[in-house]
Amino acid sequence: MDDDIRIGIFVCHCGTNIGGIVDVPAVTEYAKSLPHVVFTQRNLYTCSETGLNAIKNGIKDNNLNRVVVAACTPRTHEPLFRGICSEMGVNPYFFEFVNIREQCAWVHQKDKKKATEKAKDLIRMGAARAALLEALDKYQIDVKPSTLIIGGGISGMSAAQVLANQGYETIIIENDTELGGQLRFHYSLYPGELDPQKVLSIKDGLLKNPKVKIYTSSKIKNIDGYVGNFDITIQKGEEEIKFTVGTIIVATGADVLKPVGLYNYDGKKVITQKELEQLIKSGGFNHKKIVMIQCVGSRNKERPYCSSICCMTAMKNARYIKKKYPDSEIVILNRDIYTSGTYQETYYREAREMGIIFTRYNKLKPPQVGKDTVTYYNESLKENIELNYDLVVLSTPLVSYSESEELSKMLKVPLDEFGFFLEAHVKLRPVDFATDGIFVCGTCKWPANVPESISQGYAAASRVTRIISKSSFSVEGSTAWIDQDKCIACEVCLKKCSYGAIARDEEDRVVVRTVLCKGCGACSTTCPEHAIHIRHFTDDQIESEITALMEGD
Amino acid sequence: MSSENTKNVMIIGGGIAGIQSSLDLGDMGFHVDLIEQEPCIGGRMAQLDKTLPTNDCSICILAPKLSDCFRHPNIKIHSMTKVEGIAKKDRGFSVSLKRQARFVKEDLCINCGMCVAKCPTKVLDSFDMKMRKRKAIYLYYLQGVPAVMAIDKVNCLHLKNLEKNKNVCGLCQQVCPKDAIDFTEKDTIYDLETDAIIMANGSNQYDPTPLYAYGYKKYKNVITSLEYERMISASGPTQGHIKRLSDNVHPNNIAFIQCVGSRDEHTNPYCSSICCTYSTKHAILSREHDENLQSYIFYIDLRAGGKGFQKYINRAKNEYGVKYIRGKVAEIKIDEDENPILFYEDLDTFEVSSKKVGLVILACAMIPSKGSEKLAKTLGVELDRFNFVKSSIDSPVKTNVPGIFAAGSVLGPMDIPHSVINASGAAAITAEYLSKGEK
Amino acid sequence: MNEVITEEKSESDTQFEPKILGFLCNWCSYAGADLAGVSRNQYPSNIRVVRLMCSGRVDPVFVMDALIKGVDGVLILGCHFGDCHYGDGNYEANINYEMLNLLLKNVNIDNRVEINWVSAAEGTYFAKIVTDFTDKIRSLGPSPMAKINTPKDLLLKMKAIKQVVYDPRVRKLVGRERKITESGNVYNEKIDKGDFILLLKDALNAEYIRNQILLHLNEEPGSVKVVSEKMKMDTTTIFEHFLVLQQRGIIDVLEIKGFSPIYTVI
Amino acid sequence: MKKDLNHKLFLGCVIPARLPFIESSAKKVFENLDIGMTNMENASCCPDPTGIPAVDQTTWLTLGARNLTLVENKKDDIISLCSGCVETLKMVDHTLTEDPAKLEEVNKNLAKIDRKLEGSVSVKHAGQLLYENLELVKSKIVKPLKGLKVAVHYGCHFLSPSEIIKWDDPFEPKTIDEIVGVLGAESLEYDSKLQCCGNPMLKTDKDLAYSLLYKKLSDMEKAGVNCITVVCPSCFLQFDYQQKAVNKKYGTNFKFPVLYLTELIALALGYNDQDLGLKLHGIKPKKMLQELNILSKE
Amino acid sequence: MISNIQSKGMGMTLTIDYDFRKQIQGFNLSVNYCFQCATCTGICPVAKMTNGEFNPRKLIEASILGLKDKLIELQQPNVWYCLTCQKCVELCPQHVELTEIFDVIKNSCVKSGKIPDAFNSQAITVLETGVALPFSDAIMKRRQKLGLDDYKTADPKEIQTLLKGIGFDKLLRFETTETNEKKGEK
Repeated sequence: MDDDIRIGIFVCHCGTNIGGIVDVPAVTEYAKSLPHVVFTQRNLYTCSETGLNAIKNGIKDNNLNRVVVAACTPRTHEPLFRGICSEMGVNPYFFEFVNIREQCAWVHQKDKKKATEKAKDLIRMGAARAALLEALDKYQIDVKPSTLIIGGGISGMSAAQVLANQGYETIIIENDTELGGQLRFHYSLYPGELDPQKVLSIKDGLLKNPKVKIYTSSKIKNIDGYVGNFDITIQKGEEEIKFTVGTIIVATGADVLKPVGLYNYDGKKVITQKELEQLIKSGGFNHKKIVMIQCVGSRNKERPYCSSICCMTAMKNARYIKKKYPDSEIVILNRDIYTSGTYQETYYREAREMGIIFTRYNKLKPPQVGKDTVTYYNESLKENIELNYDLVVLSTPLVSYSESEELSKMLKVPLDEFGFFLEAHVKLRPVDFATDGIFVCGTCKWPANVPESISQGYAAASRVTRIISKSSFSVEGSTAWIDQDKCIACEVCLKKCSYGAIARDEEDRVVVRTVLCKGCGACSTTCPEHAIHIRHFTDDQIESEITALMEGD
Repeated sequence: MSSENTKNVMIIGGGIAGIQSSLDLGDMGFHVDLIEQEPCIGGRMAQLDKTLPTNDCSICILAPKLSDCFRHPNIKIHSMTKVEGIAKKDRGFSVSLKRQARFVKEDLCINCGMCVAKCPTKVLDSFDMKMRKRKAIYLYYLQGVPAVMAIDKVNCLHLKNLEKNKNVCGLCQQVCPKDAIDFTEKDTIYDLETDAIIMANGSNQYDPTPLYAYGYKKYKNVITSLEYERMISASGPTQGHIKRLSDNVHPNNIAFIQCVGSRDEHTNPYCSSICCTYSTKHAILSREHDENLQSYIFYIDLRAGGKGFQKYINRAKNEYGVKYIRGKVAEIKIDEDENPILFYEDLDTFEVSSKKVGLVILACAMIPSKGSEKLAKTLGVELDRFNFVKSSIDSPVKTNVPGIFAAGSVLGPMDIPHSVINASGAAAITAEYLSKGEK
Repeated sequence: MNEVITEEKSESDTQFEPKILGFLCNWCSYAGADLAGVSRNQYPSNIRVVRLMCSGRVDPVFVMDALIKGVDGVLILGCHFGDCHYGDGNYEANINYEMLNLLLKNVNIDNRVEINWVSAAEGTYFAKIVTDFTDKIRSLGPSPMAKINTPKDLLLKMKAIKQVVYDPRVRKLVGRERKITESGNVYNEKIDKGDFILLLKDALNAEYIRNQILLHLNEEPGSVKVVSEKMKMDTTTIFEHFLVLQQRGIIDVLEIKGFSPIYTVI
Repeated sequence: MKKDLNHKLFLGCVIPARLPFIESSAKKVFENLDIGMTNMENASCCPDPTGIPAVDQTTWLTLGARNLTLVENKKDDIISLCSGCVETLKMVDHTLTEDPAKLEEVNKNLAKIDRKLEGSVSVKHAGQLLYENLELVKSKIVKPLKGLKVAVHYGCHFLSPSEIIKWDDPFEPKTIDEIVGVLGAESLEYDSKLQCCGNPMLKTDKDLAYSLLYKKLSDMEKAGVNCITVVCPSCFLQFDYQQKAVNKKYGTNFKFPVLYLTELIALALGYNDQDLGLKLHGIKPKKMLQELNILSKE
Repeated sequence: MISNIQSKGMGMTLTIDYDFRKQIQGFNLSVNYCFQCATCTGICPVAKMTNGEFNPRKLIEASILGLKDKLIELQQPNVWYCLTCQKCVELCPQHVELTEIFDVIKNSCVKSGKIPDAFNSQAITVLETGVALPFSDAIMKRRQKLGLDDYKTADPKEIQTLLKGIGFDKLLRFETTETNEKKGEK
């Protein structure tokens, strides 16, 4: 297409919606007078088949290379008109939308004259911008149909299972000697007293599956690249292994807090729920008077969060003991009982029915664990009560692994203040990172129980499949690019980008990884050297609208 | 698998869960039929003002997903449609659907609203919890998708009289610039072949009327949390102004009562999971509407296990002056100005006291949606004792029927993140199920 | 203030119609504006909207450009904090606005630029914001920049400000400092910027003076004394800035007239 | 209800031995409606659900069970004018049918007096029986109680525990109000309508019993009633005889006549104060009823 | 009134009496279901009148923990203040049968000689006459006036055999004089 600019402007009546307020004929007439405008037309409904054909013919007959439609909001109809343009061989980014319905006719119904004036201004601005538009292409990158799953706990394994069964190459890396994660330490799972081995059995499926590669006792050494092509280096013992994957799932799990220095914790007479489980598992349990303390090291200043699984765990163990030794006396000291959900509340009621005592202590006057008695301030009576015990069990929260820090740096994804991984959006993108191609599931994100961890694993798998089920990954055309002649590599923009789209390349230049860029423009706005340009929203294009605005009357 | 996938998945319910499953599967290349009984998709989330714990505007984050769904080449939205029956095929199912007549041609309507302006019949708007009137021809909600009108035949003058062979009104038809109104349209029943099904037909709010001690419906200033949600929504019936329904006066203090119809053997024994935090949200937003407004939240156990929830509650206490009172309100009475008076024991002070407030919000339990028992029966899906879809710990989104999966609050009370998570989860499991035997 | 407006409204046909420029982000405020349309919320027709993907794209240079060209008011609208489609573009917009606001105070134009947050659900609120802003600008009267004969020194000052917001040093400062001062995350906790603002103030003030000096010297080489008189400031302050500019190698001594050196821009 | 059962009237202690006029009004009403009703002889104390189980639950169960043995189940049902008796008998019946072990234990004791309880017995409050025959009552009204503004006091044991009593709603009761309405009188809402009259508290703390009663009386006054209707002799005693005590303690001047439900009905059916012995009441209703022309002035 | 009882034994450290707890559970298991939501206290007319000095919720918590001293010896809260109006039972979201549980506590009070006079004398009348209110001659006359046929109540002997068989009489105090001394002890 030759580079002299030929703009066609189509003004929509939208029945009387626009036509009833804005003097469309006058506006169309005015549009003719604008620079580069070679063709104007008004349609009853530009979005109707007739309207669309009118645009096609307009383009054909006047070989237009810029199309401006003045009608409703681009938020609903832009894709439609862009489609028509590319159909006619006009680059979709040569299309400009002017909103004279939602933001003109409909909101200035009382003053037709002014509404018409405004419509003219808006079209003038649109035309000016159209003249400066550049042709852009949706950027395509090849995607390796494979996934690296960091962490072989239940969440990671669930993700792996789904992906591998669909025939995608799946690599699991686990720094422990075997798969299974925390689940290995449980003797049963609430609410059904289900055997963890049954859940862990998916492991066998993975070991057999030819699509799955498992590296145990291994660590991530380095991660580079971007969605579709991540270059991974891992360390297994002495040897270094390198490979490339299309996507990454972070499933490194969480640790149970060791309550060192709390409530005379000694690992013998005063132990954690996790230790109790192992004690029961090993058959070494024989106690009669058990006192459990909830919220040990959580919901306090240091860790102002509820670990959400401790209450159920405590109940599971208490119920097990009570069933096995009906004459045992179990008291669970708590601040609030967290049994949120359907079966959970029933589980709690049954536990009370069995005779397990739940009683509330005061956060400010925590229980005193003595040699063989626990004294606590009963919140429901406001009196001190003394309990004999031969075992105290502390319910401690899940806490993030310190290794997460290092990993988050390698992946360039954020952690929250407690060291848990921070997803792209708490609600609508719960297992995504802002960075394309990297996902997160399980307790490395936040404390979760087994079913939650599993569904998060599935969810991550789903998000991965979206990408690797296609041979290529296409990216929005309007992105940022850095003018290397101007760039002084001050890296201000690096911190600005929420998507890790700006980085240093092999020649140590600061560049935009177009694949990751979402074109928001935050980097450009603060680039000291004005070296960053935003395609489709360039400084010139925006300033041209301002200039055009002032050229009126 | 390639992006040209020949498999079909039917997703029942166009709430956030159904939408998420649709988008994921659509992107994987499956053809998705999204079944929604209302005129627009969006579900409960569309009714919400803000979402917690970030307090970001619900419709702002939902709307893009709505149009993604609408525009997606692999997703077909069947609005105003319900599942009637199902037959097992050797591979997959044949589902018979009933599409309720819309009387507006979806492909023609441009949502210009001229018909609404002319329509003479006003009807209580169920989307706005019946706190505002809409017309008999209406857009389900302003940002709704598909963005086309619908006529409810129960209230439309023309349609009502048509049966009596009288020809009245029909104004909408006269003013419609696109001739989109079609009074002759009939309910249609059609079959659809599909390889797998995801149940995402969501949940309802418990109706607290039987709890006489709280006087819902008897007292105008005792309302439910969903009603309040609409009230504080900028696009809601009061443009986001907090008003007492008795006298439209702005209250100075509000009480939020937890566990209404939940953790209660008389009604629903289970914990509804989301109330402690959404009431906290309500209290915070109330304070943002009016910095002098005092909120009280009455609770039994404070349950904030989700990400950032505990901090959210701490913020409510410290920055928004929300008062949390441990103790379940026993009964509510009113004074001559219809101010609710709450009777309770404050478990921190042991005061057996009464508190007069301007407005009471009942944090009502999440219960299975109306149709869900019938639907489950039709599909042969097993429900738990509370009539939520029964799932197991080790396969959280599977039902007892192979090829039928579930997502969102149809599985039990859950918040948006959990719905989205197991919606994506269900999508993955469905994809896995459909790929079996291929490789 | 309200009374003023109503008085103005009374003789509405002859009243001044300001030109107002609006920068709207695509995801919240533009959607809010659309909702205002769908719900037929009426508001004054003075505003002309430039749609951007994110309010974070609003470069202060654009705003200065518009003001110098004679726009009577500029309205920047983004998502509420926490709502930003891109995470925190609206924080960027806000900090840039604050910088701009500080500078414009020097010429009493600050009240012609406003930033605000509108969600996709706030059609009515959008209409209200636009109405209020339009009335405010109307009550302020036409922008001095819009007049045919804009006062020369004002024009120079405005150009100086445009150069300040264009200046790499300032942009670096604004660009860097925020991340440092910001403790916020997606859970949108408030960010305490107090100290940073003080820091910024000084920097901006200095650069503002220096850029004025440059513009004066651009017109004609001059001595510290002459420039100080033009700028109605004491010679010692001006002299310090001359030195800084000289160190930066932007200006240098052209000649010595009598005892005072005459500087010029290199 | 099972039509074929013969009604055995369980009088209990308070009514026959303290408030015979209630008994007579009830019998007149049943007669007038010709609902067959015979006294249940050889009955002991029900026993009082507020007093005896507090001392010893087994005794309460056993003695209650003995009373149940006095009727033939499936042929008779027990009607009582006393909410306390109804509650006791229903609860004993319920407990023993639910819990065979307890039944066995009870029967072991009953054996000592050659009695045995087998099978469940139907127990019903007279108020319930009359509500079920409301149409019949309506048809017999000769003297609508126009102008009578009634404070209905349901009392606790008439409603609760609802899961065993299985009658009216404990927080939204309506049956008695409906009866009152049918009689042509008006039932007025008042704040503490569902609160206990305080009678059982007399045993523990008189002052508290009075303050409970005081609360109710002042709420009734606020509502502007001119009489009180009850369905339980204990409540009757509390309202009719303790009003003076309350006046004495609080310096108030309450003078609300108290009419037992059957007395109210009897009036509507045309009986006069002589027939009903209204002068035996603590607070005499006669004057008030005459002013309203419900009783003719002689 | 109750306040002076309240003041006793504050600030001491209590211990759980598991046997007493079992005893209560034995009579009525529903005590276990309580999760201390305080609905009972909120609806209790006596709690309202005494601003919580009588507090059904505390009674249940104490029962769960089997705090015998508190319930029986100190009687705080004083269980005898329950009206048995059952409002709490109606509302309790966990179906705790408070009134019956309180009866169990009262029974234990009686067993340890702590029976209020009014209850004691009522019980004695029932034991001796079979009814709570014996017929006086005056009443007989009134009944005749009202045309009521005389009404035959149970044979007292039969009732005594029955109740003594259960050991009801053992629980009662027949000389009211020693009452006060008994209170003094313990």
